[in-house]
Amino acid sequence: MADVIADGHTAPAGTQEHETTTGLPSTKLAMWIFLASECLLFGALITTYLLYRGASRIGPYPNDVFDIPYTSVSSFVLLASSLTMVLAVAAAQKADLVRMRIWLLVTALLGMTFVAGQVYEFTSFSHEGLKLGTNLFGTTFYVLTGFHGLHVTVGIIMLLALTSFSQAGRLPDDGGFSVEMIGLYWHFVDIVWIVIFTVVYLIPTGPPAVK
Amino acid sequence: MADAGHAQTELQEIEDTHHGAHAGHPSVKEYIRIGLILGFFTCLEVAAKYANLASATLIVTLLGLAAVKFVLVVMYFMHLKFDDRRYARFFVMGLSLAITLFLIVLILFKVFLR
Amino acid sequence: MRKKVLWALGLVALALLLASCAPHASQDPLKPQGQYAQTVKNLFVPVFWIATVVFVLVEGGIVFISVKWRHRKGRDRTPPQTHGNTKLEIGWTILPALILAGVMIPTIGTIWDLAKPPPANALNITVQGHQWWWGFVYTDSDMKTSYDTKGPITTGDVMVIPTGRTVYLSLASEGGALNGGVPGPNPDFEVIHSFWIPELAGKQDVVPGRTNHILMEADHPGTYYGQCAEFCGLQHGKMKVRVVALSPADWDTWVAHQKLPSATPTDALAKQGMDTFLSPLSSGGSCINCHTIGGTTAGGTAGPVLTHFGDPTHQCFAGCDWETMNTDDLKAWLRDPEAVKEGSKMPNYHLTEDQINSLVAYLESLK
Amino acid sequence: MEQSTEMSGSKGAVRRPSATTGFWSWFTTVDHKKIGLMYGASSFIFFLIGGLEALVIRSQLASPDQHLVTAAQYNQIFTMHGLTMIFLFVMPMSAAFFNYLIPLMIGARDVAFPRLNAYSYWVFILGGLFLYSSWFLGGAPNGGWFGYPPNSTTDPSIGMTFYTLGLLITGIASSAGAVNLAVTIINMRAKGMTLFRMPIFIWMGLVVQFLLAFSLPIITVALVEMLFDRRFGTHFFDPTAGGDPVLWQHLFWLFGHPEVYILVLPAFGIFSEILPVFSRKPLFGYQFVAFSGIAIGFIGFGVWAHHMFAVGLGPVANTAFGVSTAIIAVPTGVKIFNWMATMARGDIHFDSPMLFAVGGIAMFVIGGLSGVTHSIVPADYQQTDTYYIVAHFHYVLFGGAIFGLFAAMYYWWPKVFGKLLSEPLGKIHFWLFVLGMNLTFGPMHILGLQGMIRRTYTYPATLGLTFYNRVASVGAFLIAFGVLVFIVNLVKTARKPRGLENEDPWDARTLEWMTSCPPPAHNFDVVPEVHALDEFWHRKYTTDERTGELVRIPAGGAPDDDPGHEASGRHPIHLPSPSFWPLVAAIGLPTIGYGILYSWYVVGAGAFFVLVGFMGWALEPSVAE
Ligand code: HEA
Ligand code: HEA
Ligand code: HEC
Ligand code: CUA
Ligand SMILES: [Cu+2]
Repeated sequence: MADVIADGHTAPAGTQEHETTTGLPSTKLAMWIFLASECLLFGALITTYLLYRGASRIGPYPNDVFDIPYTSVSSFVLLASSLTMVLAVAAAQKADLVRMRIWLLVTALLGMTFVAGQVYEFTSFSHEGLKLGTNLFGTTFYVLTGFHGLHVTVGIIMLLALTSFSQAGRLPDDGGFSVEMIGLYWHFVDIVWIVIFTVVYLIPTGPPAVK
Repeated sequence: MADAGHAQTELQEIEDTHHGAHAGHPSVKEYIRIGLILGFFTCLEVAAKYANLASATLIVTLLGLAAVKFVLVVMYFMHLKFDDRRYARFFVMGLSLAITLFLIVLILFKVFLR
Repeated sequence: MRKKVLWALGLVALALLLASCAPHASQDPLKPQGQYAQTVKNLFVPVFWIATVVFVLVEGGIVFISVKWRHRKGRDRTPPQTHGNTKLEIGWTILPALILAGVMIPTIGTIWDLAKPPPANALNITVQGHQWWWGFVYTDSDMKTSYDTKGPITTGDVMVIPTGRTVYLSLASEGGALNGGVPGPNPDFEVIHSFWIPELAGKQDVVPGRTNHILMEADHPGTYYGQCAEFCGLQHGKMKVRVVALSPADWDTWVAHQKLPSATPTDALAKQGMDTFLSPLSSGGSCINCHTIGGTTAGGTAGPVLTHFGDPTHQCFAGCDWETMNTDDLKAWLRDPEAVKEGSKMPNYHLTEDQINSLVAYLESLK
Repeated sequence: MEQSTEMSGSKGAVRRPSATTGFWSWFTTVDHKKIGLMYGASSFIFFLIGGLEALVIRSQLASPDQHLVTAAQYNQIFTMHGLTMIFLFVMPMSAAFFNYLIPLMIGARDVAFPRLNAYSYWVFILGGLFLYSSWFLGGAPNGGWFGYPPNSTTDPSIGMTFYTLGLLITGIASSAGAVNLAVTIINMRAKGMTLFRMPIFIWMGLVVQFLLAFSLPIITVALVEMLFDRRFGTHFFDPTAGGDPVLWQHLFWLFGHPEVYILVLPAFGIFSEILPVFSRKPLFGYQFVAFSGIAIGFIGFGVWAHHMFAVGLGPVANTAFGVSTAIIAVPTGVKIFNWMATMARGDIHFDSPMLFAVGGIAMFVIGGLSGVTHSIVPADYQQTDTYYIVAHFHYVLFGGAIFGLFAAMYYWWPKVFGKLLSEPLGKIHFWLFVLGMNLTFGPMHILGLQGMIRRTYTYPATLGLTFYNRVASVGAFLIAFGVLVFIVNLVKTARKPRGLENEDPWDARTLEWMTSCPPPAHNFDVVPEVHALDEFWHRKYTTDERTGELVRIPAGGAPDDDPGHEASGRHPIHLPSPSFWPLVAAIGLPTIGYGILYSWYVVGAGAFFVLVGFMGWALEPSVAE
């Protein structure tokens, strides 16, 4: 690209880690705005679930299929992954690359455990007769938790990519910033699960509405 | 439009390059402590589920616990407590908009009267 | 007894014939023919004029400013560099707010007026939206028929009401009432419609799974046109409806007649038509799968009720061309519903001309 | 970028594109100006297509009982007309101007994320083509632009599946663009460009990006739910299983109403730029105008159910939403009055941009006032779903948004292409538009009040609707004629040699005019430092202390034109380098779309494209060595 000789007191476009108007790195700002907008995405999905809580006309109903201890364990796993993620960030900030990679991998592994658990849960529900199209519960449950699972999966891919890029030495500033950004995303996915776990699994649905 | 002046100073703060940035991140120990608290609250949630509470009490307890967990993760793990306040402002804008709008929607469906 | 009814019906027919001489059919919300539509107009017209005044002032202002301060050749002027004037600006924030507050007060009043429960003597009718025709079920206890299971009086395409009496419409799209109150999924009317008789009341949507209500009243006997207003698929544009308002006396006669089962034809051709109607067709299927004719074995519910198809109030049918209901149109409909109303849910049975003639004779005998 | 040495080696199998000129460079460009141009050109073509669809509508309705098109075709045409005009014309055309102008007006070299910007464009255009491919693959969407279920979930043709997927794809484009442009405005301003020195166009840009960021996720969910209902047998909107179709309406209009301000606020920004320039006066009450824009954005989230007055939400909800809807007229009125005050006592030059701006305001007011009559809830029981509504939204959309966008084209054409559009043709175009739109959409008020429902493929002769329908159809062809005049203008101008006598043809006020026309790739040789609102103007003019008269500062005498001050360090400017990864990642999305329609293998292929695209992107430094 042409190098233009001129005043250069403004940062080159696109390299937002340099001086910005607000002093905030653009990527981080973008990430927070993105997460703010994700609130509305999951808000709409959760609203749909709440609206149709107890509105299924035929079973299986939540109480027929939920295995709360099992899902509690999954929730612990995801929560733990948030902790390991933040440890990765801390390591990255201390430029401790080895620890950082280890924690990133552990986070990804915990994430995979969670997703695997979800896949297992879905199959066992499906064996119990709850399919996507069975009733409103199946419809809203699978789409809400599936959307969340998709987010976790995307996060896992990013974590794995990040680890391997770091291994290959292809991350700027030792990757500290990228780790922090992906961390933000990962924690967000975790807090969404906190809400889902409570709203979907723990709060009782009561008997199906008699219609 | 009455508090335009106030809103302006609020907005003007977006200009400010030098405030509230990076006031020391929590230590690893602190992270682990938060992690343990989160785990503990999750145990509480599950326990509450099996504690035969009245439905309304249970719902309030569970929502309360979830909110605490939510805030802890956002504040500590996502650093909002230590980071620049402007990030928090954008996030809260989205979050509160989501909560308000969808509460209204649910109210319009009379979900809370069922 | 029967003779008397027929007599009265003849009179009604005459009256309707005269009424139909009116120059235009109209479905004009600004020509209200009943108190509820009038209420809305009374609200809209003043607001419209307020808007017009604002319009004239603002547009006039824009034109005036554009002309007065336009640049003219050879006159180089440096305009005053005013940056604003807080007092003025607060003024034109508050003024519109005041105007709007003034407008909203009667608006809110009217919203609540129209949401009031119906008067005790109101006539209850359940309106059913189907793709793409309307069904009406008279649900009051004194509106039961005298035949078969003594179900409620039911009509298709035309809703008959008495003048001077509030009608309380319940809008259903789930077909509960027709199936004896049991909500049964009926795929035929599972989409949203909107019931609208502009000259009698504003519209309300007919939403599956919900029941909305409309208060309606007609001051004078006559025919009032309407259309489905919410897009509901292919033939939304031709999902029309009409309301026939009868004077109280005519209304009583009409009700008495509707309670009776369909007339059994005496004419040979019509008898043959009845046979065709009630028995399976050579091409498979049968009219009775979809249509009900009271007092016969025809009890289908997927199409309009035909019990009193020949009744003079029933001037229009689903497939007819807007206004008329003549024998030729009816024949064209039976020959190929698709050709008349693309996508119509009534199949083409490739009837022979003989079958069509006899069916028409039969249908027209169903006074 | 220390790491770049290490990274830019021969990593990867494919060489990084480097050309910035020539045909193929358009596929890899990350230059916000080129991307803006591509947005502009693509969306203008969609405008012609959407307009042709409108002409078919008007031809069909020119007389009662016509059979030019069948009911089935008509339903596809009006749905695609609405979708095209809104999602494929006004939104991307606004994006075109935002892309091109935001960096120039705030004194930046590019947007915050240039490759994300390219990605947005490619996703948008591929999404648009995806939507249009439905015509050849079994039928276009036919359920209306707000696609109410259950009609649209049970419709047997494939069209509404294309609708959900197509809007999901273009929605991704807009979301990415929204985050990008918001961050650009917040973070990439030149030195001294405080928030309250930003041009109103930038303010409106900021508000629009937030409206997009917060409303698009909602329709995304709605569309996913509808897609699942149509394709995977779920029951979100299926009343037979207990689902409630009204949920769709809430989700759609929670997006849909902010959307209409997404469509019109760019035009408001444009008006606010053009009026001061051609009145030779500063914008009257800059702060009020900025804040009213923010207020419109906020209130705009609280009025959605005014599209649902006839759904039966009950008197409480109808009262609340009627009132909130009326309130929104207040900040809008503030803008109108401030614009009028800007012009008042000015020295108004009616060049084409100004004509379109003033005409647009005048037309918008009509639409706004009819909007207020919809907020009179009981009156709306009569009006809703009639041509009265069609009249309302064409006045605000055509009068507001379209006039604004055409004003912008006339105004910034010399900036972008270094040539002025023909003034006489511009004036003919303007008057054809004014005349045409009033003939077209004016009578629709009357038609609606006479009881003509919208979305009807024909109407009976007996209802007395023929005359005004015919007038409307004539008007539509006048508009078309105006569009043709504009196209002639484009062709004639394209033939002219490049070069302006004066690089500041309108005596403008804002930063984008402080660089050459067209601007160089790096936008500014010297990024100006900003000291005031209307910085450029203040560098050209000063007020005489004694008389209060404006005095032109002799060339070169601008207060800040001190080379030693601004152009201190002479460093090379690194511009972001071209990249084809955004295109690769973008191709994945319509591929996934087709896959959902036809085969899971194709979904896999699409996902692969997305993955490869983003991996390549992540590994590639934004500035090549
Ligand atoms: C650019 C897009 C745009 C804009 C800006 C607006 C602006 C407004 N709209 Fe409109 N609207 C649409 C696009 C837009 N609309 C579309 C596309 C639809 C139909 C969707 C569909 O069904 O397909 C629609 C439908 C629609 C409805 C639903 C109608 C129905 O279907 O039943 C309503 C109801 O309240 C409404 C109201 C308003 C109001 C109150 C405003 C206000 O913002 C207007 C404010 C402006 C003014 C009032 C003028 C200037 C003010 C003054 C000069 C001050 C003085 C004024 C007073 C004192 C009153 N609109
Ligand atoms: C920005 C938005 C926008 C714009 C600009 C327009 C522009 C126009 N609209 Fe549109 N319209 C909508 C948005 C818009 N519309 C929406 C959202 C709907 C609702 C859809 C729904 O119900 O779902 C609608 C619905 C709608 C209807 C109602 C249909 C119905 O309910 O049955 C009608 C009817 O007349 C109509 C007419 C027109 C006309 C005549 C124009 C004209 O102004 C068009 C002018 C443009 C041209 C005439 C193009 C010129 C082209 C040429 C000159 C050809 C040159 C060609 C080549 C060189 C290849 N529109
Ligand atoms: C599959 C169902 C079905 C069958 C079978 C059927 N119809 Fe219909 N019929 C309909 C429907 C649906 C309509 C309304 C069509 C519309 O308006 O779009 C209708 C309308 C009519 C009408 C107009 C009635 C009115 O009041 O609007 C007549 C008359 C009619 N059918 C006669 C017949 C005859 C005669 C037969 C047998 C040869 C028959 N139908 C068989 C479904 C059916
Ligand atoms: Cu039924 Cu439109
Ligand atoms: Cu709206």
